[in-house]
Amino acid sequence: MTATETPAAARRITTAKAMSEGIALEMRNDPNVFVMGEDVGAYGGIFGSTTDLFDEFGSERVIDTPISETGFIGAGIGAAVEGMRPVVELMFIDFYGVCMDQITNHMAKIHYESGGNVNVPMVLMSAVGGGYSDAAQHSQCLWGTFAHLPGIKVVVPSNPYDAKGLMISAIRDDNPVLYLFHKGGQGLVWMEKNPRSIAEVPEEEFTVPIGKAAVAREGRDVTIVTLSLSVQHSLDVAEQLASEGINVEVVDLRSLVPLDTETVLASVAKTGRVLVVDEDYRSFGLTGEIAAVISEHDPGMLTKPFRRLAVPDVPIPYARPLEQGVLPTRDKIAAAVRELMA
Amino acid sequence: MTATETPAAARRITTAKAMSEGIALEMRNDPNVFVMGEDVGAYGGIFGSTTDLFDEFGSERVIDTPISETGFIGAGIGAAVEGMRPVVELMFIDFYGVCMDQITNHMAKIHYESGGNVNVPMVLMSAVGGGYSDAAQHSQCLWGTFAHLPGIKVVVPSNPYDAKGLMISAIRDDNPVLYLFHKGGQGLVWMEKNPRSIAEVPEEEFTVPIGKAAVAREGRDVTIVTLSLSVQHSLDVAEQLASEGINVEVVDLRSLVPLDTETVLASVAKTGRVLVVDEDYRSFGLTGEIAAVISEHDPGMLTKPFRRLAVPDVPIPYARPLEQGVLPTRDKIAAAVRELMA
Amino acid sequence: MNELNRLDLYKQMVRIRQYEARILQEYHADKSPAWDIGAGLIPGEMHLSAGQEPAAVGVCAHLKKGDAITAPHRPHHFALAHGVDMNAMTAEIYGRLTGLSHGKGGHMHLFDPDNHFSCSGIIAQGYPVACGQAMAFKRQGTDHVAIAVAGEGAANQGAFHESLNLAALWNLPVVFVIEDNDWAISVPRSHSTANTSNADRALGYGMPGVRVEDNDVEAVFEAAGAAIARARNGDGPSLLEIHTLRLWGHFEGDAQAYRGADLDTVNDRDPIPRYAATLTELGDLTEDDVATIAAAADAEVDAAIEFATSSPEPTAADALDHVFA
Amino acid sequence: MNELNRLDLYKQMVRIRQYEARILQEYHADKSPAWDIGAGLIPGEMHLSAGQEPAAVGVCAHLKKGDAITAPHRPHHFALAHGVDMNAMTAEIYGRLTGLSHGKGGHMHLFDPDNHFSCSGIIAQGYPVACGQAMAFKRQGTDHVAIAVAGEGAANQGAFHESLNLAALWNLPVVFVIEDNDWAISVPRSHSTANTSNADRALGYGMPGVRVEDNDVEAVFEAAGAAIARARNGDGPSLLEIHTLRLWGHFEGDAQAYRGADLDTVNDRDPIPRYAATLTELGDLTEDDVATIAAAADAEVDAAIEFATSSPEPTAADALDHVFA
Ligand SMILES: Cc1ncc(C[n+]2csc(CCOP(=O)(O)OP(=O)(O)O)c2C)c(N)n1
Ligand SMILES: Cc1ncc(C[n+]2csc(CCOP(=O)(O)OP(=O)(O)O)c2C)c(N)n1
Ligand SMILES: [Mg+2]
Ligand SMILES: [Mg+2]
Repeated sequence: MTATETPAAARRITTAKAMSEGIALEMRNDPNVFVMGEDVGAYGGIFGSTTDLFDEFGSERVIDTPISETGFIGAGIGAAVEGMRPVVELMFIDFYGVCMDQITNHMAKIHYESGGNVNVPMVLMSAVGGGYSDAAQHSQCLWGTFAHLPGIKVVVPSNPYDAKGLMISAIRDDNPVLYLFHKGGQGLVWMEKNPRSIAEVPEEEFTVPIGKAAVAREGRDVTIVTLSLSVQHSLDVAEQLASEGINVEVVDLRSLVPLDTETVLASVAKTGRVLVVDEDYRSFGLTGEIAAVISEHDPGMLTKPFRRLAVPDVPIPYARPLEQGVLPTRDKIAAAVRELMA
Repeated sequence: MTATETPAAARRITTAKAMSEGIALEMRNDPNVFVMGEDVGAYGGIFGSTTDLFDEFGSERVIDTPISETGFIGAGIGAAVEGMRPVVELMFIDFYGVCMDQITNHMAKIHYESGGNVNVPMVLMSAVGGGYSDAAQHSQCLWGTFAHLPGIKVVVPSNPYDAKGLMISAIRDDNPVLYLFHKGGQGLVWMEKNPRSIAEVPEEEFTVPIGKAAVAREGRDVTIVTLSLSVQHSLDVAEQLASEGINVEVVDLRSLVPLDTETVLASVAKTGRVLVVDEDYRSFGLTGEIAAVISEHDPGMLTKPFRRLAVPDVPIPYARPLEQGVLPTRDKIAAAVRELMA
Repeated sequence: MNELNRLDLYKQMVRIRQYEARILQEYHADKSPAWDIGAGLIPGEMHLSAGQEPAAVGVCAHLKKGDAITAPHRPHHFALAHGVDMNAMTAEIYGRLTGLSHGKGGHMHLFDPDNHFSCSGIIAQGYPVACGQAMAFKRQGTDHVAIAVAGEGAANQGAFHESLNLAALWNLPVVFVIEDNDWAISVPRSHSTANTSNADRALGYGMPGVRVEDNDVEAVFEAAGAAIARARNGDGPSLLEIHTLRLWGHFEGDAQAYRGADLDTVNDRDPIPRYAATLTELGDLTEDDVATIAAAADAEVDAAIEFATSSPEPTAADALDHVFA
Repeated sequence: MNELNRLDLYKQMVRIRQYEARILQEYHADKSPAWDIGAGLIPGEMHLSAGQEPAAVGVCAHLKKGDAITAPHRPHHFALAHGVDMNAMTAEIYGRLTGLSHGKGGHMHLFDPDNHFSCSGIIAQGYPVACGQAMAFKRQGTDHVAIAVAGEGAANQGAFHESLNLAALWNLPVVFVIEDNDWAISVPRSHSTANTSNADRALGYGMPGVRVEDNDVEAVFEAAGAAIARARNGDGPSLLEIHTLRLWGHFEGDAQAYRGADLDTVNDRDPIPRYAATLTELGDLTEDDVATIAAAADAEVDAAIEFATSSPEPTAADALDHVFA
């Protein structure tokens, strides 16, 4: 055997690196792509989403901004309207309140309000999630908030492969795409590491379609519908429960808008039992939407009452026992599945 | 019979007047109550919510603000923290995006973040809803957005009596209360009038409890769960369908946070058929929450699939046929009920 | 004065005024006896620009194809002065399929990508968008400029501040235009703004700021010319505050009871007869010209209304299109 | 200089520094070998104020019980200088039941209603809240003042602008303090701010603005005294920008690779040894005093850490309390 016939050692990278690699590929492909946000330059993004981009593309295409989210997200919109394809970072999704008007009344609505004549091909990426004691203003997921509002695609990768493929799809999409990445799933050296945050990812370009859920693990007893870091936790729990003879199917939504209701319904049709695991707030959000999708299709599909595990309707507290008390941890996921099986 | 024995002609007032009457009573009771917002002074509030207050209380207690929603809502919070009880108006709920951080990260969270040591006794009132061609940035309801976020009570009156009673309750509440009133239900002379927007309301103080739904009409065949102006429409439809032999129960939620799940479940237990009518966007909102409440209680309660009628996930369009096409009109409510009964 | 063509300025102002006057009439025509905001052929809010023509006309006289404008809730004068097609704009206001947005947008959401014109009903939020258009123009190596328009009330909104800082920091080809018509709905400038000239605020960003007093179209023309040339030459943004006049209510139906004595002199301050008098004095305009110009404008407006009212309406099903590209 | 007590200023600065130094040590102690943000007795983000003591100490020297402060994500120096109880604050940072918020808030959410002290992790959003506190003080007929603190990065946020306008318009007893430490995380002031002094921005609101250079506690004391007196006397708000120093990383764990040469001179610019030298020269301080003062501070800090670490932790069920009053 010659050396070239030996498969190269599989290349494993973190989710953070996968994101920035997706951006870099599109920046090389298309001069209209540029990156803008706080600390996206030399720093590489507080959560690593722009790692190495500044070195390759320089300050003209990887632009550090003032702390003016309304200003620079609005500027992203204006640039997109004129044919650029900006990738803009909002450092934490928790900060949406200082710039929500640009996001929801402009980024999301211009295409519709213009009767389809103006496109806003822009990616807004933002870090979500808790688990490291960053308290009430820096730990939220809030994807339910954005999925409720029309005009924005919302994608939420759970692993390095999807992170890269969804990023490339998002940049190429002619619509505004909100790309939400979980800090705890980035594979950062300075956070608790989940082995699923580092994985094999092809070096070349590839896309993951927006609007298509993935069955992350097949099973026949109970369906967990979930997304983002909770997919990693749910897979851990599924492995653990397999030894108890409980066969869990894990559906990774990957995208909330559009929502792949077919994959959800097919899984629930098979198992008859559903648990929605959501790190966002419990009420008026994702868990309810899944309940509606099922029960407007056929409430009789459910052989057991609908179950949801989400952040109870409280702000995220700081102290570890408090925060762990409200997050959908592996223990709580396992307990909820066991109850569904009882 | 003497004149005093003749019952006075029942006093009928508009929802707008009922709101401002509630505020006036509390302003007379409590010097800490004051009103602040754009055009709440001499103008009396764009939708009449502060009618006559300026004349009675003057510019020191009824304060016109600059167009600085973050500034003056934040100022309301600061004043509330120091023991005042501000009633602040955000002219249209659609403008939340320029001040959402103060609302959700401050007004809503300070009490919790302080471990219960700081109260924010403040009312934030805002106009919602469409139906008069005010297009995508001035016609939304968005109550689902706020109900999703912990720390704010959310009340939504549908008639003059509740408007006054909930206003007084909201001002007296030690928590932040978001008070959402539908423009089309205010009884304004310059909008399409629904006779239910003018009604008998006692002159004196009274309260309507926050967190308690009302069965606005009893029925046994089908439950309409709804709120705000859609209650008026649903009652109209219920009257119309009664002649077809369909007996509709209408549940007026009145408050989304806290949500009175008991009243909803009791009604659905009785009818087995539910239609949620919601002028907010369809997905990831109120309709889903009601589905979840029912199906986590017992999906078997539903003898027919869950039904929802809401704004499909599109921005509100301008032209009348387009807007009427997306709003939950009487015709669409009636059609949905008939289908549920088929 | 550079390239000044007084008659063109006058004609454009008259054209805009005749348009607004006609919309005023049509708006109310089928809302009698009482104003019902949702009724009639033109439903919804209606913010007309009568009295503010000097701002739009003086600024837009310096713009060329490819330059951008973001306008606020009161957009007609800038739209017309910037070359937005009157027919398509009118059809949009009437909610017709032939409208700029096929009836989806309405009068606060006029989008004409061909002329890089847009507007928004949210106060001051066009400012950041204009910065982004200017970023694109610069990156694309063009000499185009973006004009961001808002009222004096809007200058107290956070987006104003963030945009001025960004534009100055990044040396963007933007001109920020503030139309100071003394009122933000019922709130007078003195109750909204801590200082008397927003030109002073420009200094806080190291940016030139000019305030044009007296609603004088030629003064606007001159000041805007300098600011736009500066932006086009790559020398960065400026702020231009124009003291103008809200001749009518904030929106149609506004009784303006709050306005007090200010209302008594409003007609005396109308900039159009005043400019006509100036031009007549200069010998640039005769009484016949005045009539001819008005008639031409009326004819164009008539045609636009005719175009709009004879155009088909959208149907409910159309509402579901164009959420995503 | 009015009421100036140099030794008090020095002691307070040392007290804060010893506190921050100890938190730094404790924060990292159980996060080795590598920094894991969520691990250890003090988890989460940690923004320490070393180098910025002159700002807090110079300002707070003029405050009395009942005056309010809203601080940002970097709050410890202002909290301590304003009289927030060190034990309860430390217990909060350790997430204990005895903490200011029983562990719900954490280091960016210190609430001490008794001292009218609060903070927020969202940039510039304490500014409007301080305006509201000032409104209340005025309405209640007191002479209390509200101090709104934020960094130079925050001065480009919309809330800054809206607050300054409101405060000036309504003549509120607020002093806006900007701590200019040259950096907003990795972004230098030159890349965030179009002009060199935020004092200039104050002019745009008709408000006095002062910039204090060189991180000099006595200069801060003087300027703050004037601004606070002005507010207390009913003469309205002011802006005070203090050029200060971020001695350490933006948050702990920040390697500061972006900081370049600025980092080389950082220790030379430490305001505490510098002020010690000044006082020594003036004969106000001996070497013994330096040691005694440091020891007293250490003892207080030790006790606070001991109080915190020996306090009980909350349990999961506690998380559900205090959503509503
Ligand atoms: C963020 C926001 N706040 C409030 C409003 C409601 N509103 C519409 S126009 C207006 C007054 C605007 O005044 P100004 O900026 O001076 O413009 P003018 O109407 O005088 O042209 C207000 C308060 C809005 N559209 N957006
Ligand atoms: C609205 C908002 N945007 C961004 C952040 C993230 N962030 C936290 S601190 C910081 C830098 C603040 O810089 P500055 O105001 O100068 O204060 P310093 O940290 O230097 O004390 C940023 C960008 C935030 N907390 N809130
Ligand atoms: Mg105005
Ligand atoms: Mg700083």
